[in-house]
Amino acid sequence: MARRGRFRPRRVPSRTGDRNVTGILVLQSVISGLMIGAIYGLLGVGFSLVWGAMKVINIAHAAFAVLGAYLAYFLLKAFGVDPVLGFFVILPFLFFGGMVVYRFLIFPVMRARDIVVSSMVLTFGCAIVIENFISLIGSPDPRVFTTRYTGRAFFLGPFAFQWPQTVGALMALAGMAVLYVFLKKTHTGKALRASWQQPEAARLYGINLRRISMIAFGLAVASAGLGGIAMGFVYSFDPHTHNLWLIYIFLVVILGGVGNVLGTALAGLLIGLLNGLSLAFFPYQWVNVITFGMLILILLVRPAGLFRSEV
Amino acid sequence: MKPYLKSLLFLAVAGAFALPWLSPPVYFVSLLFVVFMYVVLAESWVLIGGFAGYLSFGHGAFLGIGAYTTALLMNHFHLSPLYVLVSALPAGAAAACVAAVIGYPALRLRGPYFALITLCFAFVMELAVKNLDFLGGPEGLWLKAMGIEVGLARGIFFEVMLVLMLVTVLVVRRVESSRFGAGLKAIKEDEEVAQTLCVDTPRVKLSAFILSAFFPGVAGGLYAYYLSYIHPETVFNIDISILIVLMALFGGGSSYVGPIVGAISLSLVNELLSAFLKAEYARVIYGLLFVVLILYLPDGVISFFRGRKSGAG
Amino acid sequence: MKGLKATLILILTAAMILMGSGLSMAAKPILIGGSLPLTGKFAETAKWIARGYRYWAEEINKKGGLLGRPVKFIIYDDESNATKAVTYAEKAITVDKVDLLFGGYPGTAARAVMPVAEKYKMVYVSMGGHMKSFSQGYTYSFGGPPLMGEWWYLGFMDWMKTIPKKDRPKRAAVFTMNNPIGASLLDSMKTLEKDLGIKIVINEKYNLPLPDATPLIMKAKQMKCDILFSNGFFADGVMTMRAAKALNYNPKAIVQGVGSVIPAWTKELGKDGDYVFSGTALHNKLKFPGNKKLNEVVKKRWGLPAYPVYFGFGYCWMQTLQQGVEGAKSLDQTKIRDWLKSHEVHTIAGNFRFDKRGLPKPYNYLTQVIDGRVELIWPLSVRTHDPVYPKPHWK
Amino acid sequence: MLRVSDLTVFHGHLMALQGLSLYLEEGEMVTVIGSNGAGKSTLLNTLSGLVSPRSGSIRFEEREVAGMSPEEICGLGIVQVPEGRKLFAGMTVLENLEMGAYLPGARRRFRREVERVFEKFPRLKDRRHQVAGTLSGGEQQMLAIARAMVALPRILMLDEPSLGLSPLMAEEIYGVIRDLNRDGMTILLVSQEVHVALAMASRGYVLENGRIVREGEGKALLRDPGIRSAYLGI
Repeated sequence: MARRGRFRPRRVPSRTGDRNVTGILVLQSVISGLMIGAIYGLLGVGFSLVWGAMKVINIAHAAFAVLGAYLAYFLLKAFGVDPVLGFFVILPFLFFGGMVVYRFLIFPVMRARDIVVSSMVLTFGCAIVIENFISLIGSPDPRVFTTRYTGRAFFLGPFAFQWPQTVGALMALAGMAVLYVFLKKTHTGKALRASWQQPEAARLYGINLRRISMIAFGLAVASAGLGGIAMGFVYSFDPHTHNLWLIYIFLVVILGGVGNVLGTALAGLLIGLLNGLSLAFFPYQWVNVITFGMLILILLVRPAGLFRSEV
Repeated sequence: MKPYLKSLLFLAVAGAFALPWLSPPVYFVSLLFVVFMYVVLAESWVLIGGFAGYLSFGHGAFLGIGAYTTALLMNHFHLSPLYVLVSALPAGAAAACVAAVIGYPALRLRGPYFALITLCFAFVMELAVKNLDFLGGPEGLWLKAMGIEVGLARGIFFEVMLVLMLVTVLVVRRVESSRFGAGLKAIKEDEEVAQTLCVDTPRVKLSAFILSAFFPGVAGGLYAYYLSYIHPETVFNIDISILIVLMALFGGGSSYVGPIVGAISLSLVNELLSAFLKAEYARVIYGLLFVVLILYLPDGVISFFRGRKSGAG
Repeated sequence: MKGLKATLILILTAAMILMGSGLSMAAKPILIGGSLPLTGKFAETAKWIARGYRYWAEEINKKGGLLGRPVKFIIYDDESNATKAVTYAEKAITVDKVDLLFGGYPGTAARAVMPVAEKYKMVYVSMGGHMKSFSQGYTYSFGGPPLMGEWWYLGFMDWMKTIPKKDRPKRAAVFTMNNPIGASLLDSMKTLEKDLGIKIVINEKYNLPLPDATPLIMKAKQMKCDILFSNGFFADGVMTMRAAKALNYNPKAIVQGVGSVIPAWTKELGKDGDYVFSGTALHNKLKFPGNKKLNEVVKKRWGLPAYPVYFGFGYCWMQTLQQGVEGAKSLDQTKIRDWLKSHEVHTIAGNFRFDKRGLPKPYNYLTQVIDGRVELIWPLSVRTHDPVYPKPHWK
Repeated sequence: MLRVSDLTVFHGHLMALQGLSLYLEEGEMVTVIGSNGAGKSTLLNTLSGLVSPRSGSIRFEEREVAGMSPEEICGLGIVQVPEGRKLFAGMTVLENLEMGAYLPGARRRFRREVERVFEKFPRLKDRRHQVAGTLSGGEQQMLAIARAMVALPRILMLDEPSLGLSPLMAEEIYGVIRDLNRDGMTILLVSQEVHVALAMASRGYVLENGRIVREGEGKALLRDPGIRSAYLGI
């Protein structure tokens, strides 16, 4: 009890008599930190895509993620569909939903003097609507995914890999890989990159910016849904949760360089790593302070994010 | 300004000053106290966020710093609560000092990076205060209750907040038309060009940032007494920071009128919606309001009054 | 800019008139007002409290009302925001001129409203959450029953004393959320070392949201802690449980703070949520009159097997207030207060006598989740199920 | 082949082109010269559909193209090499070419076309996996032209192709343009380099403040004393 509230460096307990204990603990923290970081990365990639391609800051991105998690939850509860499979069911809904949102809400705002600012206010409104819509249709109760593999883990040496986290991280990695391949290898993906590097030239060669942006937005929403499901494997969620996720998304994206998919993914991992390391070395109550403090330092040293903003 | 408008405005201000003494339900006094506080916050924010284009997402933290400074001063020196009127000034000064420390390095960052660093700053402040027991830690701080009747106390603080609001508005208005303001706007347009035009950009930005932290600090001092119990989750809440930005942008962030319109209209609309609709419906409509506003007036409410058509760029 | 100011002033005046007049019409029923976090972070708890309030009103109106007058609730949504909670409390008091103020949730909002209630001299029966707010010298605030962090584990500690020393856990891992409720839960941990001889090996606080529970559990496992205190809410509690299961960490007992008493715990976690100990200040299986009927009502309306704890809290606070009013035979707040401080009230949570601070004698029940149901374990007189101890290993 | 008549274009409240008329026959190389701000780029952007005209008509082989989207116009074969090249700087040479052949028609013939283009610009072939932003100025201009070539142009419009290039490099680019014309490509060349442009082109138009002030055969315009004094400083 004496320790309550006082800041003291953590001592390695002598009773256990095993020096490796802390080493394992550090690595364990880093492993699970990295897995969670991968999910932040995926959430960030979609956000980054929209920001880079159309200068829209989509505050509702995390709300779409929560929506995805809820849809998957509904499928799981009502039909016993595993959330991983459930994603493929809801993917078209999210994709087309995103396209509709772009066409009727985002596109008309493109005429604003300051798209960044106007889109922020607009999507903030969207986020509130989505949050309370979920709350109305469902209820504000917190939810978690419960599948056959929740609360199970496999061990590699002394390190535990919780299945839900692992599945979430794998989903995130797969999602990021798909997005990366889409942008780098497919015709439409290349057109998307072209249109955000040189919108005018892109139009000259027949690229329809509105259609391309619509697809990009649909993809971003779909990836948010996937990220939301992955988050649902790690954290419980309620309609309000998106506020919190958004802050992490914001961090990851800016750290990784806006529009830089690879950078965003790496930044996600980095934040996971920072989190894991500080969990291992400092009192838990200081973890977030230290993570955010380190981010401030990183930003001050590298004022334009860690990675070059390229596409 | 047309003369009849001028007199109308004068009447409104005079009416506001008289309000607490016409024995209205105290709720109105309290509600307007909070609304005025938001006007102060959004108005100060415009100095750096609107004029200079540096979107600060951590401005709520200065409110918290002010609130905690006052609470600590009052509790430590056992001052009579009426001294809060004096102690609010150190609160503003404390916020300004923190702004100087944070702003010096942070203002080297541009665009989203500045937004992020201020967001992180607000976050760290909330968590750090929660973790430090000498600041009350997770328990928060209680302020000694006023020895006077509630209505009277609310009335006094209302008047002070009203004065603070007027001062803030006048200062921001003055800045807008000054050389200083022109420098800020030049920075927003193009910082490199501003530099070549002999604007000492680092100094101008920092001064604006410090000034924009001072008023929220003072407001925080008053706010602490309004609540009489403060907690990091209440006064350092990141939602306040975001609400400030939205209020300013909702009204239109590039002039001193925007935040007044934004803060007042958003607060009152929210209040009205909650009064007449079921909770979630009220929130849904509140959200739709932002969507519809931006669809029809992409540049904020004041663009409607100015009749300015957007899309020139 | 020109027409703007005039428009603004118009809107302002219109808003004032609307807000002022719209809601304070009929004076006949007894008005009970205040705010609850119906949206936002704490929405899920508040929803059940509001249902408890409304059901109480329904019941009493059927019986002919309070002091012969029907009762009516005015519940504002404070959006889980303490500032709004304060404004709405004042709105209820000064605009709606409510006859009675109802209690709110959660910790920080209730803490901010308590001074308001005191200033306006309105009796305020709420959960409080922690001793600190009851030691500020407020005379109109009551915890009837309170949800006191400091008392939360009283039942557990008492029961643990009945376990032979050799069977008791030896080493405790304590993880506590860093907020008012966490801090007051932590307060009660003193008893562990002093009275029970359980050594606290790990004592960590964390800020919500908990980023990751894996390292916590890993550490507890490696340091061979055989009892785990997870002093948190639902979200972090779930993560901790899941990590404990995944890492196959098998302490003799897991004690969870506030999260495990809400319905979502058993509903969402299923089997994984079993055997967790916690406390409560009221329970749907207590023998005090009224509980049975409430359970039936909740079963019929919302299809739950028994009433959720926050439904009970809402109902119970109103019971306390009702008895105060009926005892004082008046709506005079000071009379109600004085009556409550000098008489015993009878509620679904038990019979209370309030002390100077507005609190009953320290008490709390020990609960354990067994087969997806929250069962009462201690005191023996209310036991509904034998405790499962030590906790069976994870399957 | 292309007949522009009475074209009027506004930028906001400013009139950028007024009552402009010109025509282009198949296989011709026509140049539009004029000083900075005369409206040359506006003209090309209007023809490309980026800017829509207030009034007037643009007929391409008996079809009205004024008011069509850039996508449709590009599909018809009116292709522009924009001023300042506007390459997709973060993408490789090959990807830039793929984007030139974005539309389905061009895409189907991409393989064959890209071989032809590489034959013409062997240097691009060597660097096809290099990121466009890292090419030299001359190579970038070649890539810009190549990117337009794979879009299957029937009229190739070039906006200041020699901008920012060394004289030697500029000469090489003009050589390429002459070759293209000789192979039968219809070319509309917009340039401030009046001498070179007029010498190359079969016909020329002089644009001043949004109006055509003179037109005629390239050689004839070169000899025109007014033009000589205004644009050639002689």
